[in-house]
Amino acid sequence: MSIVVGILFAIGTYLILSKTFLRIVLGTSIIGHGVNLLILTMGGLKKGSPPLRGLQAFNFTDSLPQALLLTAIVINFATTALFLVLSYRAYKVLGTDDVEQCRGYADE
Amino acid sequence: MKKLNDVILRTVTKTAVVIILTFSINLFISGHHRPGGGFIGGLAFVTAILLLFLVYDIEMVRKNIPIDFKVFAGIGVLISVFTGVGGMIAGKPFLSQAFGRVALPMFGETEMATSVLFDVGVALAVIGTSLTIIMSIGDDR
Amino acid sequence: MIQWILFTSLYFLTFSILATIYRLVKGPSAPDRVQALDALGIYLIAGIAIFSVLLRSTAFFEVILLIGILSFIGTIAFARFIERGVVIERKQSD
Amino acid sequence: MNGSNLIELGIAVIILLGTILGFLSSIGFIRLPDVYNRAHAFAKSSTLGVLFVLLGAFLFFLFAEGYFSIKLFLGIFFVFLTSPVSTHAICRAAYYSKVGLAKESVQDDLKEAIEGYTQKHSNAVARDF
Amino acid sequence: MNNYVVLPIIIPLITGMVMVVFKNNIWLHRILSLLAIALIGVDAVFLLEQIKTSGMQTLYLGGWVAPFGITLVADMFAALLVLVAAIVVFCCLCYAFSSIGSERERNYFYPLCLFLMAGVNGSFLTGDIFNLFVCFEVLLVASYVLVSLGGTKIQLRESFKYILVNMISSFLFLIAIAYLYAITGTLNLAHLSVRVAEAGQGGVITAVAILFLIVFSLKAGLFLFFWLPGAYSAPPTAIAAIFASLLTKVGIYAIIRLFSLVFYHEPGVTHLFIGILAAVSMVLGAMGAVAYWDVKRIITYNVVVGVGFILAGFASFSLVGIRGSVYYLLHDMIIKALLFLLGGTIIHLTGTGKLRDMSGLIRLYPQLGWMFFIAALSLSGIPPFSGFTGKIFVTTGTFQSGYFWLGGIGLLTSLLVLYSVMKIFMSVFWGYTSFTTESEKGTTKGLLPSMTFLASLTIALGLGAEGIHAYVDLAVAGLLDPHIYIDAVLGGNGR
Repeated sequence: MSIVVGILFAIGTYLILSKTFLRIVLGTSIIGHGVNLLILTMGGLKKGSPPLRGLQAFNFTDSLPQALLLTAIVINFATTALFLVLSYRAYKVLGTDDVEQCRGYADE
Repeated sequence: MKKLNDVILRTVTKTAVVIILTFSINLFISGHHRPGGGFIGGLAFVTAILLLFLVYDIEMVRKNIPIDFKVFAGIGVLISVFTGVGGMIAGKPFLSQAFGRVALPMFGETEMATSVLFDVGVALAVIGTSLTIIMSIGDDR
Repeated sequence: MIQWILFTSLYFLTFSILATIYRLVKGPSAPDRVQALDALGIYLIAGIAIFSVLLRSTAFFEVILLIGILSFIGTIAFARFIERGVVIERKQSD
Repeated sequence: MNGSNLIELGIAVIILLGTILGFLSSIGFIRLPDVYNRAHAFAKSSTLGVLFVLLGAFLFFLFAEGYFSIKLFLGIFFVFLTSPVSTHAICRAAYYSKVGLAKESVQDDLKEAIEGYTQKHSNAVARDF
Repeated sequence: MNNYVVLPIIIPLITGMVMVVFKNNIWLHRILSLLAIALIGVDAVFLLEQIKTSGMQTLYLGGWVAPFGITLVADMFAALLVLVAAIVVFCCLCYAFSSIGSERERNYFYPLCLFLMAGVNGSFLTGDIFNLFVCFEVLLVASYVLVSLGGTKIQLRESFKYILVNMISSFLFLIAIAYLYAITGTLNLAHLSVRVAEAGQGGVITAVAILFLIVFSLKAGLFLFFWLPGAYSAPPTAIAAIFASLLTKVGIYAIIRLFSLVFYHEPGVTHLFIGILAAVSMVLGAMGAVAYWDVKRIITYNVVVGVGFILAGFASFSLVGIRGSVYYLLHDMIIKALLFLLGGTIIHLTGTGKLRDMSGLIRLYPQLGWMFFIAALSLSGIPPFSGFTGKIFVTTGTFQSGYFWLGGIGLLTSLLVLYSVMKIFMSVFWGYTSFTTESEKGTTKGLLPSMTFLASLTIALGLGAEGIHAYVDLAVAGLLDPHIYIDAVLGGNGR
């Protein structure tokens, strides 16, 4: 799992460092998935009995990271969607999807 | 331009949308004890409407579902927050849940919890926001 | 015996998925790749079904239906895009 | 070997059959020359294979566990319904975006149909389709 | 158990959503938003009194007790910040009524402000680190939309970078949370403090602490402030004022809270690091402020200087230094809003942001000019105004704990800040009056009252520093002694 997290981070970083808007948005999305996986991995496997009555398992996954994960996914979903809409509008208004051309200020 | 001839797609869509809607309601209801719930149910609902968007077009869907989805989202969040406030009015901490058993006429005795109401709010909010986003991307001027 | 058969079928499925991925990477045109993605979804459904038989658990049925729905919608959206250049039409011309 | 075991064995064989069908179609997926042929390979045998697998799972839970899963039934129905349709949509998209046919193809009915249509409505624009 | 704690979060949420539902009635929007902010202010005063009489107030959401459920904690520090934030947003909204334009008003400006407010209050009041993240995201999403609202070219360009930077810092935040959870197995701040104290702050925890520091300094504009000038000068005045006075302060609050409550065991490493970052950001911010000849730029770089100064006081980690930080934080929120509003008004009046293109405005607008003069003096800490108390405490604190260089840099930069703001004053208001009333681009009608209120507030805060002394001291005591916080949150079962 950790290796997959690393691969996701690498891909995401590569995409963020590229030039077009869409690739950057995709890169943030992929890094977001990597982070979610990292949280899940960090939760780990617990020993002992689960905090629910009537279950006899001895190894179980921690449920708190999953709750965190759900929240993180929702937030990630919202921000990515917003980012996508915004970059689309930026593309429409600025007429370019190249980050290099969005640099600096017109009046300086 | 002539209308595109996609009878097959349209015929299948009519059935598929019904299936997806059924499934989304199923997901939504099963959320109290099993995987599912407001968020996922709402998203499944959105996929159904998204399919309609894909196969037909925005104007047509808008004509048939004349709801402003932003209002939808607002009402959803209001419902969710007010279920939390309900606990406050009763003197308990914010977001306290209450549940009891209610005898419904057709389904027999059913467990009713205020968290279901909270879930309804979440589902409405999800449907509203996602459809607003989809529309605002698809709706380029 | 049953387990053995199921594992064999999982092997077959793995080969099919590998073939699909080959087509996904190689595919000379966009429709090829979309087709491969659709195929991937379908094979995934089959794999999950086999797993749920293996584990004797009914928990995965939602996943089957969900992947089916998502892959269908994704494919339709891609097909729309390839065919007309837009995914969602504002007003369908007639 | 008693009855229920026999049933389970039969179900396993059905699943195996399904995956073999899927495997064959995936070979076709690699080997066939162009999009339309590959779509044909995929849409027919692979859908059938998955249907076998899902049917096997459905029967398994019906007989071995005594559990009639409406969700799985819906899933089977949905896959059965949508898989050919999505293939159809892709093929249409491929044809209208002018992905070429393989060299070995001998017949192109749709082209004749389109030409016939445009000749009939000669004032219509060529982008009609 | 106190339901007042949650009110600052849900009041703006509810009113914002009501506004979304009734979206066409602008007057309803205005009245409702003012009402909501006023309610938050009243609620914050209530909280202040309750905390003063009976200690910290906590609320366990849904009745789940501390280490397991979601906890909201209102200590003195947080309540003070909530109060000041409410005041500032109130003034900015009053300013916005006559300046923001009906296009933006109709595009959900007021609901977005209220959501921002909900996020800010939530991150002040939350008692566990994950909800800190969630509230951060709420306020960030609102701010993304606010930055890009209106959709001019500059706004879209800057908001793209702003969102990218903030998303990446959010991911880093999540990564840090994941590591922290893996090490300690809890996310409640009080519980974290207990666990870290038990296990000792080893190298790994210090590394995680530095990761947190990087995240929050990205958000607060401490050292990693490269995104800040662009993002804060793009949106319209009222929005920029809200951003400058609230968003960076949330980051500062998070740094102070985490490093006083959880990671306080290794001040030699972490707090020295904060001190260095603060010094560097002060120097760089002052250089930027001196170098530019553009009103908005100068003011924006002053934000960076302010952030550095507050954290310099905190880095000293002494009673006096932290007291200075709290004073200066409260002052900074007000004065930055005031400065941004003033700068925006100048640009609105003259139609340009270049200092060299304008002069002699004081003859036409004497009130505006003298208000700017007051703000400039207050910003650099001249005695009768509110900046003075904070500055003197911070400097004494840094000298006391041996960071002479830090205090020296602080004094030096306040001189530079004075120069940079006086530069605006001299070139904009002084000199030959080139403008006539005909050639002006806009009016100050409806803009002045809110600025006057803020200006009088900074005078009042300066003269009446003794009056809020009791509150600030309680806040500082809570920051210096984590056990007060822990006892209040975990109650009897704190292990």
